[in-house]
Amino acid sequence: MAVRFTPWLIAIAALVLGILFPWLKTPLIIALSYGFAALGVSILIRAGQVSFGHAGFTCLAGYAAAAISRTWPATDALVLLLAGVLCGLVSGAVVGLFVARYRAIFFGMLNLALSMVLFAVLGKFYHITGGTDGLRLERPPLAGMALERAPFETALLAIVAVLVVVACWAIRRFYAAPMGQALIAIKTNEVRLEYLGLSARRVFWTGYVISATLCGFSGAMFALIQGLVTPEMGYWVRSGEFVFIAILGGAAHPVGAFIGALGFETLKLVASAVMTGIWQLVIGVVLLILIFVAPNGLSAILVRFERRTRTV
Amino acid sequence: MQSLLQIRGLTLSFGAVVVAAGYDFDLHANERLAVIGANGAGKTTFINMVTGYIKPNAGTISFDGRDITKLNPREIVRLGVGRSFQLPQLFLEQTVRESIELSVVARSRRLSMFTPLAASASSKEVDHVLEVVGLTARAHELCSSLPEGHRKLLDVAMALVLQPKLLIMDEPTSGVAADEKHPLMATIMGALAERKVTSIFVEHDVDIVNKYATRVAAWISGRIAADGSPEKVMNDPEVRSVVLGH
Amino acid sequence: MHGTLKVSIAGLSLVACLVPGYAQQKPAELKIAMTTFLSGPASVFGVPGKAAAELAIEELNAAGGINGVPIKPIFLDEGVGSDKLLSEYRRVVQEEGVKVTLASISSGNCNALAPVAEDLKVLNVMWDCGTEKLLENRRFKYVVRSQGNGTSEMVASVYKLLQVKPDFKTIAVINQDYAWGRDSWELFSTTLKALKPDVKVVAELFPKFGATDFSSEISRLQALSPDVILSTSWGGELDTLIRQAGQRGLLKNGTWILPLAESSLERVGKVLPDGVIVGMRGDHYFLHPENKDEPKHKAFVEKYRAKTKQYPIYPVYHAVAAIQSVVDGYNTAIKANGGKWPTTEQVAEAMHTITFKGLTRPVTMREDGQGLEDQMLGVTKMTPAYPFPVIESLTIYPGALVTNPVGTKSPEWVKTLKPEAMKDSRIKSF
Amino acid sequence: MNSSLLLLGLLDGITQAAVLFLVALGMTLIFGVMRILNVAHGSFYAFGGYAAASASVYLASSGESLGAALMPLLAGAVVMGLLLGAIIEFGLVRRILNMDPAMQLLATFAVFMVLEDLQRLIWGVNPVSISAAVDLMGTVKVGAVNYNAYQLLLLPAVAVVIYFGLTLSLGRTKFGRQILAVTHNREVSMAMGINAKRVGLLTFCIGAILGTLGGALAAPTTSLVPGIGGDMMVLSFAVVAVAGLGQITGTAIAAILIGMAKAFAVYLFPEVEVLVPYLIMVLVLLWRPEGLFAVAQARRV
Repeated sequence: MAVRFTPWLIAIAALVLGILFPWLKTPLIIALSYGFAALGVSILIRAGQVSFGHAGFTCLAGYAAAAISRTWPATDALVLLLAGVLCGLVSGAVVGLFVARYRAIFFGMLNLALSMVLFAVLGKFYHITGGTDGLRLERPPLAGMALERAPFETALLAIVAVLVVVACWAIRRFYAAPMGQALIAIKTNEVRLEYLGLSARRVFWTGYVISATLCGFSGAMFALIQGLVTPEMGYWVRSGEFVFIAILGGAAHPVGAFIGALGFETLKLVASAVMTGIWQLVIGVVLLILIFVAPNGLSAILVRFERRTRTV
Repeated sequence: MQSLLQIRGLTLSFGAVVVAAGYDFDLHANERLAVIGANGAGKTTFINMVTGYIKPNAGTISFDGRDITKLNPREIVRLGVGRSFQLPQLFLEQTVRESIELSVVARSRRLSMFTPLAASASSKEVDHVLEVVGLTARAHELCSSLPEGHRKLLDVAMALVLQPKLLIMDEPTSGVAADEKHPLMATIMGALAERKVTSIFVEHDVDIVNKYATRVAAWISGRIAADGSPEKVMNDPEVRSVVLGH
Repeated sequence: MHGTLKVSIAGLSLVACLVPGYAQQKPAELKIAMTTFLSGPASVFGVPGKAAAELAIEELNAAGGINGVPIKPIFLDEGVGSDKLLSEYRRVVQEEGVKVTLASISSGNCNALAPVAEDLKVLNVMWDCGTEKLLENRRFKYVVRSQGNGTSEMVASVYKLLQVKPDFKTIAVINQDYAWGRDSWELFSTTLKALKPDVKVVAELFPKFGATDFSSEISRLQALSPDVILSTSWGGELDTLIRQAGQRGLLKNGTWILPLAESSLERVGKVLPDGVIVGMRGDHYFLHPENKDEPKHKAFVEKYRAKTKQYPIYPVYHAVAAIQSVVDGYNTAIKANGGKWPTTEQVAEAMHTITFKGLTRPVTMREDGQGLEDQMLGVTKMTPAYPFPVIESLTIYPGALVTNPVGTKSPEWVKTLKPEAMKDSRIKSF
Repeated sequence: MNSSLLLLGLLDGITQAAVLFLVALGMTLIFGVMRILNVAHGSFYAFGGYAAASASVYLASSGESLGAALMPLLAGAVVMGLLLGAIIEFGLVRRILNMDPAMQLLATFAVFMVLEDLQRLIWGVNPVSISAAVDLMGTVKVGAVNYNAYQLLLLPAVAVVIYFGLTLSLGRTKFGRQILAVTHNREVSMAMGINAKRVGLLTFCIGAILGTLGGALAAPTTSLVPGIGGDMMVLSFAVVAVAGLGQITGTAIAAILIGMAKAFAVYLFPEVEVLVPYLIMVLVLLWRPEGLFAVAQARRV
């Protein structure tokens, strides 16, 4: 049961915290938007593949949202979010065609390379992309209403919170469905998958598109709350952070990504508050410990707990 | 009558090693062919070529009157050729039942992204298959936890579920305890008979060959040295000396 | 019934109107957040800025702060990248109740933070960044700049270049690839075209922001050997560029013009040959021909040297000026508010009217929030007095003369410049 | 201008390729033997650079003679390389050899994060530069262009020496053959009685030293700032990927290729310079996933 309710728990907790301590809204939204990207990454981890380039998709979506709202300043925030999602979907579908053949390190490398190309392109061509300074986007209207900062943040927080629950439910279904199961099979035995008459490449492509789509949403949401997109969004270290979050949370259950994201952001806040300037060090150490102590992540613990309670 | 599997001038060599010396070969429906031969004689390579895992240097393979020489395993499987492996190829992180269910779903080739796996495969069929191969008790264990014998069974079962016209089994009884070999073959052959599936199986155990094969082909260093009824082949002098080592 | 309702509504609205007026008690302290580079190549630039701010604030608080209210500074590192900086900025304003911010050094960060400041209704003084676009493209209520902008600096630079080297055929530029590097070059080149149309641009190089190796660029510049080489780079990158160019003798061919190099002189020392045109983004120089012996200035230079073992560079002057502007802004607002502590809104309003004096010539704030800062440039000369080049044959260009009028866009305005402008009597050479 | 442009691009390319090669070589060597892609390898470069800088401050009291300027670079690199290599291999790498690649990547990524901040803590955030060696060696004039003798002659020379030194010792020495054996097949070589642990440790240290050496040699030509580790990581990564993991000669060629491409970009389309290495990487990976000089193996069934 534990797992079933965690998404709700997270959503409600986020809302309550955000309303009690308004300054927490921004970090919460950022954390949860990271969660969506990490969820995308963890889908691929279930297929045994690690991408060190998925920040590229969040970055692309972020820039898409920014570009749109700069060209049509009246564009609604919801439309921008949708645009981000579509951007992730389409770019994922296209890139997926190329990378779905690759596995293991080659897959990781190719994704990293592609994201770095994007990173470099965005950093250059200053007159189009704003170069390393990135693009600003003024706060857009939301659902037709022009909102002040505070209500705008609250609204975004609400949207993210709801979508956390939705995403967890939907991806859970996906994991349980044949396609999701076939995805796991890619990790253990592609040959057999082919000998069942199934195209491992197609299965993996599907997973890739879904993961990119989630990243797309993450990027657009990040752009909205930040009001600024920079190439940093797509730097390989950011991709690494997504992988870290995915592992921290664990791929056993979609909610893991969000647990991981919250853990990551908290860690970051605490580390940068308590021991200024060395949050990376702290996170690195935590990650190392994790790899040996809980390689399957936090959600795995939840799931195990759930299994036990079920069997008892 | 037109043969189910027709092979002409099949040639393949890895550098100096000849694994297929341009042989012809025909298999007819409802035959149960046992393939014998020493290790490295080219038996597995033969299967790999027929199922599209390796492409021959020359020659043609046609199945059911269709040229499959250039097709990949997936396409060949879809035409009705099932295959089981010398080293069982299983989904180690999934349960026995899930593996079967996935195979059942694979037959339709439509992978839903939303309806649960269990709901997408008819549980009646899955139960039946588990019944037939005697894995019902272990249905909810992870494949990685199965003993070799059961792995072999599951490996065959997953191929069988696809309802192939031809099932090729690469040493179904190797690595299986001696006293389990016969029951294992009995189960498999029973299942095959039930569906009237033509079959090829690579086998070293002479008794099993004599008991289950309607026809035997002996591979010697990349060519088919003898082909025919079990008696004939088993008494072929070359086969006796080279393959059976008498 | 109706009546009372009407009355109560009226009452409420009345209260509502009055609230800002006197709801403001004097706070125990005034929190000021300053964004500056504490890490990365630019920190050679941001750290002095911080030191200066600390000094100025110490002095101020020792003298009783702003009408009895001490200032508590909070420093944010621009080196962490603009999106992390943005989060930090929001945090200190929303969580720690910062009322005034000084942001930033990097034009990129100014662009990013200014709208946020306007959003959060916090007074933001752009204390060091050069981008002129911000205040031209949008009228801000809470955002002002206590110093000159790219336009004034680049126009002055072109004037100085044409004064020192009136006839040259070719020019090449090597700038940092971000807002300042790009915009400053656009301004410089358009100004140059307006005043000297026959000049040919032979190379435009924009190595990435934070680059540490310019060897290929240097080879190319040597191959082209232009008459003039411009770089508006600054901080650690400028040091690296100068050092690497020096190692390969590039500084000796052609005239170099480095409008921000005053801030690098002490660090690069002898590497920089005589005859390089350098600027200081304003008239900020510890050897300022008019102010160098002024007690306030002298005393500060002493204190600063005692604290940092370095001579003050222009970010130091900008930091002091920015804080001075805030002080004057508050005092003016307090006067206007009848001695009561003003709202941020009132201070922001005042900030658009004041004239304040930092350590060098005074700066006048315009209604668009842009400060009119005089620009000074000179030419390097090695003297026995210092282990690094000093700047001689200085010229001061009045801010009013080299800044585009309110409501005009810089790129258009500089096109209209005429060579006569360089003969203006208000320009003072030493 | 074109013929001279070609020459200049060539020379610039070489100066860039030398360092790139050293760092990438370390990365590819480690992968060859331990099958681990060390994400923290870029940090070796950074630490090498800083160590060299510190060493030259402490050791070279008088940077008058060239030796006095070069020695600290070497010393700093070797000491730092051994230190990092030994600690990381012993403390982490040998314990994750049997984990799945995802975890391995992540583990080294964690190391990268830790090192990034350690570097900040130890050497601060202000740019560090030591140009003694470059100044002492003076310049070489090629056409209108002055090159630093240090960059144009010394660095490539070192790279060439190391390349031949390594390839020869791999073929000729006992330890070299052991490395090759482990690279070729860990299990078998262990069965043959090779102490894979020891080979692993030594290889990792050598790889680390190559990384730190790259940094140390680059130090006099650039200025050291936070973040160079991360950038060098992707760059050497690109080289290794283009060459094919574990390919020594390939790495040399790839390094030159990328170095040249970057240099020519500066002359022809300066805008795309930073893009070039990644573009090459992507194209090569799409065209030949295993890289230009590696061969793919199929799974046995």
